[in-house]
Amino acid sequence: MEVDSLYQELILDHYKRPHGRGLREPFGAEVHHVNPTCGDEITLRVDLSDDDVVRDVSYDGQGCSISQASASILYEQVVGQSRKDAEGILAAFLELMHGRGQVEPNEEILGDAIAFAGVAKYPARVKCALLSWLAWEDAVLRIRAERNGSNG
Amino acid sequence: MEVDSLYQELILDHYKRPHGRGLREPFGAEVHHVNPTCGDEITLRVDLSDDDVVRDVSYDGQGCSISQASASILYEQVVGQSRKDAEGILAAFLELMHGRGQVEPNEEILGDAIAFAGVAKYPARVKCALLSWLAWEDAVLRIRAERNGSNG
Amino acid sequence: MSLTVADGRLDVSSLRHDFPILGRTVRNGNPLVYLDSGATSQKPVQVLDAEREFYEKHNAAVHRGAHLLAEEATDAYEASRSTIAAFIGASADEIVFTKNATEALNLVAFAFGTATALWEHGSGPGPDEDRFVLRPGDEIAVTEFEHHANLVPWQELCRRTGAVLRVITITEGGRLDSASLAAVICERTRVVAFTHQSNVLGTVLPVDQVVAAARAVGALVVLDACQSVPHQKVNVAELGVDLLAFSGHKMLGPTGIGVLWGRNSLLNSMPPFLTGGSMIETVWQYESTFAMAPQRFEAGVPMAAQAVGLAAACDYLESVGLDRITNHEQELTALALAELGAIPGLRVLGPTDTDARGGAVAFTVDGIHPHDVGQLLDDRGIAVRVGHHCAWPLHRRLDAVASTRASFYLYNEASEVHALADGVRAAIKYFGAS
Amino acid sequence: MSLTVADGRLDVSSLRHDFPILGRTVRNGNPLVYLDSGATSQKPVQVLDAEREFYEKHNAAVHRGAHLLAEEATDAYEASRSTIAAFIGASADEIVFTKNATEALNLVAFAFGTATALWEHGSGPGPDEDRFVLRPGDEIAVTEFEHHANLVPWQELCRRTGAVLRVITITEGGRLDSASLAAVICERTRVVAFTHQSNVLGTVLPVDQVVAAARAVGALVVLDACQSVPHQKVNVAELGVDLLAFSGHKMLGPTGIGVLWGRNSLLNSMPPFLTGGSMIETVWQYESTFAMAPQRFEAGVPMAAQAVGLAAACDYLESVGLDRITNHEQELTALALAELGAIPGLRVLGPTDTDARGGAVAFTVDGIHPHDVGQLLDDRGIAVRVGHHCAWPLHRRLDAVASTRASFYLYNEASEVHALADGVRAAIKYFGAS
Ligand SMILES: Cc1ncc(COP(=O)(O)O)c(C=O)c1O
Ligand SMILES: Cc1ncc(COP(=O)(O)O)c(C=O)c1O
Ligand code: FES
Ligand code: FES
Repeated sequence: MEVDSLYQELILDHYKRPHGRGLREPFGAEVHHVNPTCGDEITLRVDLSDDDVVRDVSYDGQGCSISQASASILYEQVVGQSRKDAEGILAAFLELMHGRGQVEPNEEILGDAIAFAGVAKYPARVKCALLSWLAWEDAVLRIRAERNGSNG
Repeated sequence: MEVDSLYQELILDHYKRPHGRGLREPFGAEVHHVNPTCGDEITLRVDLSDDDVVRDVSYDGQGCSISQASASILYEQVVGQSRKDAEGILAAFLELMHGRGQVEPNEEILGDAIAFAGVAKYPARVKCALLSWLAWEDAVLRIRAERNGSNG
Repeated sequence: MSLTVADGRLDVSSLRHDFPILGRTVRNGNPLVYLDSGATSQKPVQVLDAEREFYEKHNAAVHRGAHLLAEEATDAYEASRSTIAAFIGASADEIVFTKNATEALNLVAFAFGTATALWEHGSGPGPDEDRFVLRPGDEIAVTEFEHHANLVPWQELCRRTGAVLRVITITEGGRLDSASLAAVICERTRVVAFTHQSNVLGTVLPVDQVVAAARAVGALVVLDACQSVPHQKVNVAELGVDLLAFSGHKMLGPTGIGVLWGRNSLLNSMPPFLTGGSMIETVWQYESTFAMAPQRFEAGVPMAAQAVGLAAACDYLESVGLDRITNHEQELTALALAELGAIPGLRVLGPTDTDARGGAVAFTVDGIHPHDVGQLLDDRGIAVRVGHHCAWPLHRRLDAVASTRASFYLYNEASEVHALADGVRAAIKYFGAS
Repeated sequence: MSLTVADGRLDVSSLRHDFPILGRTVRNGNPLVYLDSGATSQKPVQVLDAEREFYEKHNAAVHRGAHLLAEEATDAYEASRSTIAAFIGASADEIVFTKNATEALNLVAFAFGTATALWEHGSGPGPDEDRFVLRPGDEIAVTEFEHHANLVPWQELCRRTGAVLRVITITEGGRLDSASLAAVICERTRVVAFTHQSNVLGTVLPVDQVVAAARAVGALVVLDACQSVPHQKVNVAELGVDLLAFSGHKMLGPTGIGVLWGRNSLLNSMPPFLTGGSMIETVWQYESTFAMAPQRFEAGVPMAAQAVGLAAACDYLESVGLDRITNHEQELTALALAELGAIPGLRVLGPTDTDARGGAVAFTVDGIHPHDVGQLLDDRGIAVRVGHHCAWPLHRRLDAVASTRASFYLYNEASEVHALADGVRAAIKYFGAS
C-alpha cells in the first residue's frame, strides 16, 4: 500500500506509545496551537535552561497518528540538545516537510524524524506533522522574548 | 442593412423634427427619468383634465434617436386621448417592446408607434424606446395619487 | 437522455458516463470512489459544454453593451437566471447571483450591518431599510447545526452592531430541540438563520416549525439551503422563508457561483452590499442611487459563464428527476447506515434512520482519528471528508473533535457503499484498534 | 507557440486562431470585429482547456479535503496563485482571489467600515487594525477618472462612517491635475484610491506622483489596475502602492475571478470581510478567530477552476510577451487616434497622442448619439461600447452624456481600426449629421 510510506512502523509505534507526553513543571513558556482544518490541538511547554539547553518539552492534546507521533519524536530529538542544535533539527524538519517528497532527508541531523519523509508526499498531512514542532518554535520564541524583555 | 428595421424612416423623421418638445404649462405632474446604462434623461410633464383627458405632454432631455423619436411619437399618440385609451396604447406599446420581435403590432391601437416594432429585436434599445413612455406612466400615476390624496 | 431503468429508478451506470472524472483512477490505480459531494459535486459534460459554448460563441460583458455579442451574452445570463429561478419555484427577479453561498449569507448579514451603520450615522437608511436596522438589545438566532458560513457572519455582525447572538440547541439524537427553539425565539429576535439540512448529520430541519416561531415575533427567516437544493425538490413558495442561499458547485454546477433568493420586494428593501458598476441607477461625484434587485446586488462584471453552467446543471438535474435523485440517495444512505452501523466501535453522528435525513453520513471510530480513517480510505481510492466539515461548534457539541464523512449523490452506487464499509474495517485492522 | 513574426512584433493573424469566437460572423454575416476588450476580453482555447482539464481530472473542494483529488485541486489552486503572483512581481501570500475587481475594491472599503464599526462598538478592533479605523474628519480621496467600482464603494463607506470624500480633478487635456492633487491630499487623508489607467480616456496616471503625495501624509494607496495589468507589464514592487485590484476576465481569463494584491503584513492587519468556511482559525459558538491572509479573505469554496484558467491566461500573456502587446496596442491606438481624429465633427475624449496612454479610445460625434454610432458599427459587425462606461461623473466632467469607445487588445489588427473609421463615417452619412 502506498500509504505505508506515510505510516512508517516508527510512526505507528510512537503514536501508540508516545514519549514524553503529559504536562510537566517547570517550564519557561506554555503555548496552545490548533490545526484549523481538523480542529486538533496541542498544549506544549518548553523548559529552557539559562545556558540555552532544552531541558524538557512536555505536551498534551489530541490529534491524528501523525501529529501524535510527531510530538513524541520532537520530544525525543530535542530534549537535551542546545537550543541552537534543536533549531537546526527544526529547520531540517521544516525543509523535509515542505519538500513534497523531493528533499533528501539528513538522518544525521533528523534522527528518527526522518520517518516523516513520507508525510511530505501527502500535503494535507504536513500540517499534522508540524503542529507540535511549530508550537515548540513558538514557545522558544516566547521564552527568549521574555528574557530579552527582562534584560532590556 | 439589418439596422434599417430599427431606424425606420418615421423614427428618423421624428428624431430630426421632434413634435411637442419643450416644457410647457400647465401640468399636473413633472417627472425626471434616467436610463442608467447610457445616462440619458428626460423631464416630462403631463396635463390631465379633470375628466381624464390627456391635454398635454411636454418634455425635454437628451438621448439617442430612438428615445427622442419615441418621446415625439408618444406626444403624437396620447395627447387628446382619454387617459384610459392612452393607457391602452401604453400597454400595447409595452407588449410590443418586450416581444423580442415576436409580437404582431396592432396598428389600430398603436398608430405611428408601430414604427418601433423593429426596436424589439434590439434588446439594448428597448429601454431607449420606453424611457418617455414609462415617464408618462409615472407622471399619470402621480397625478392620480395626488387627486386621490386630496380627495381622501 | 435516458437516465432511468425500467422501474423508474436511476440508471446510475449510464449517467456516470456524463462525468469524465468518475472514470479516473487514483492512488494505487484504484478507480475513484467519490463520496465527497457534500463538499463539492462533480460536473457532467453537459455543464462543461454549456460554459465552453458561451465562451466560444457569445462571450461579452453582460448588461454593458449594445453590440450583438453583448446582447447574446446578456440573454444567456438572464435566461440562466430564469432557469435557476424555475428550478426552485421562484421568479427571475428574486435570484441574485453571488460567488458562493457564503457570499449570499454574508450579503444578508451585511444588509443589517449597513442599515445599522447608516442609522447610527444619520445618513439614512430609507424607511424600507428600517427592517434591517439593529438596535441595542436586538437578537439574532442560529442553531447548533450551522456551517461556519451561516454562523460566523452573524457573530461578526453582532460584534459590529452590538446585537446579541442566541443559539438554538440540538437533541441527543441530532434533531432540532423544540424546547430550545421556543426558549430562544422572542420579541427581541430579528433574524432566525438556520440550515435546511445539516452538512454533517444529514438532519433535515423542520422548516415550518422554525418559520412559525419566527413569524410569531416578526423575525426574518434566512435558510441555508446548500445541502438541500442539490438533493431534493425545493420550492421557495412552499417553504415560507424570507431568504435562502445555495451554491452552484454542490449541484453539478461550476465553481464560483452561488445564489441568494428573496422576494423581490424584500430584496429591494435591503441596502446594497458590493457597490460599483451595473448596480447603480445614477452616479454623481459624491453620491449615487441604486438599481432595483437583483441588479442592485450584482456589482461589476458578473460570473456569466458560470451562470450558464449552473443553468445547464439545473436542466441536467431536472432531466434526471429530483425525486429520483432523492430516492436513490436515500437507498444509499440506508445502506450506509446499516453497513457502517454494524461495525464495532463505529459511531454514526446524528440520526441513524433515513427519516428526515439526507445523504451525509459522518462517523467516528474508537481509537482511530478521523483523518487516519480517511487516509486509509483514500489509499483505496475512496474520497471522503475528514475534519469538522466547517461545523466546529457542532462537533464540540457532539463530543467529537472531528469526524469522517461520506456523502452521496446521483452518481454513487451501492458498490461504493460496500467499498466504504470494507475500507473502514480495513482501517480498524491497520491501526489495530478496538 | 510562435506568436511573433520576424521583426519581433506580434503575429496577430496566427494568435487569432487561439480565439474561437474571433472566427464568428455576426449581423449581416459580417466577421466579428471585437473592439470591446476594455469591457471584457475574449478567451484563448488554452484558458478554456485548462479550466476543463481541472474539472475533468482534479475537481474537488480545495483546502477542505485530504483525499487525492482534494490534494490535486488544492495544488492546482495554489499553483495558480503563484503564477498570478509572479505575473505582477508579487509573492503568493500577497494574492487574494475575489469574484471580480469590484469585490476586491469593496473588500478594502469594507475593511475600513468594519474596523470603524468595531471601534465604535468597543468590540475591537485589534491594534493592527487601528490603521483602518475612520474617525470624525477623516478623508478619502479619489479622482475624477474613477470607474464606479472605485468610486461608489468609497461614497458608501463615507455614508456608513461619516468620513468625507474628496475628489482630485483632471485637466482639460484629460490628465491628472497636479495642483488639485496637492490641494486635496492633506493630513486628514486616510486613503487615496485611484485608477492606473482610465477605462474611458486611456490616460495612464502618474502613480509615483500620487504615491509620493499619499506617503507624505501617511495615507493608504489603493490602485485600480483593471486596465493596466492586462495591457502592460505591472510590477507591484516598483509601483509602491499598498493595495491593487484587477479582474481576470479583462486579461483573457474566465469570468468570476478577480485579484486583490497587498503586502502580506498589511493584509493581515485588515479585519476579515466575507466570513465562513476556510477563512477561520478557530470557531466557537459565540466567537471566532481568523486565518492569516490570503485565506482570511477567501471564505467558502473558492472559484478554483477560474483560478486555474486565470493562471493559464497569465502564461499565455507571458508567452506572447507583455511588452509586445503594449507596443502592438500603441500602434493600433496611434492609428485610431489619427484616423478618427481626421473625421470632421468627431471629438476624441482625453489625450490625443499615445504618450502615457493606453488603448481605450472614446469619442463623440456631433449630432449623433453615441448609441446610434455604436448601433451602426454593430450592424457592420464592429463591437464597441457605448454609454458612460461606468464612469458617469467623468463623462459629466467632459460635458459628454455618453461616448462611443473602442478598445484594443493583442488580437486586434490594423484593418479593424480602418473598419472602425469607415463605420463611423458611414454612421455620419446615415444620420445625415454634420
Ligand atoms: C478601470 C476599471 N475599474 C474597475 C472595473 C471593474 O471590474 P469588474 O467589473 O471586473 O469588477 C473595470 C471594468 O469594468 C474598469 O475598467
Ligand atoms: C450547510 C452548508 N452551508 C454553507 C456552505 C458554504 O457553501 P460555499 O462554500 O459554497 O459558500 C456549505 C458548504 O461548504 C454547506 O454545506
Ligand atoms: S488531522 Fe488534525 S493534526 Fe492531523
Ligand atoms: S442610448 Fe440612452 S436612451 Fe437610447
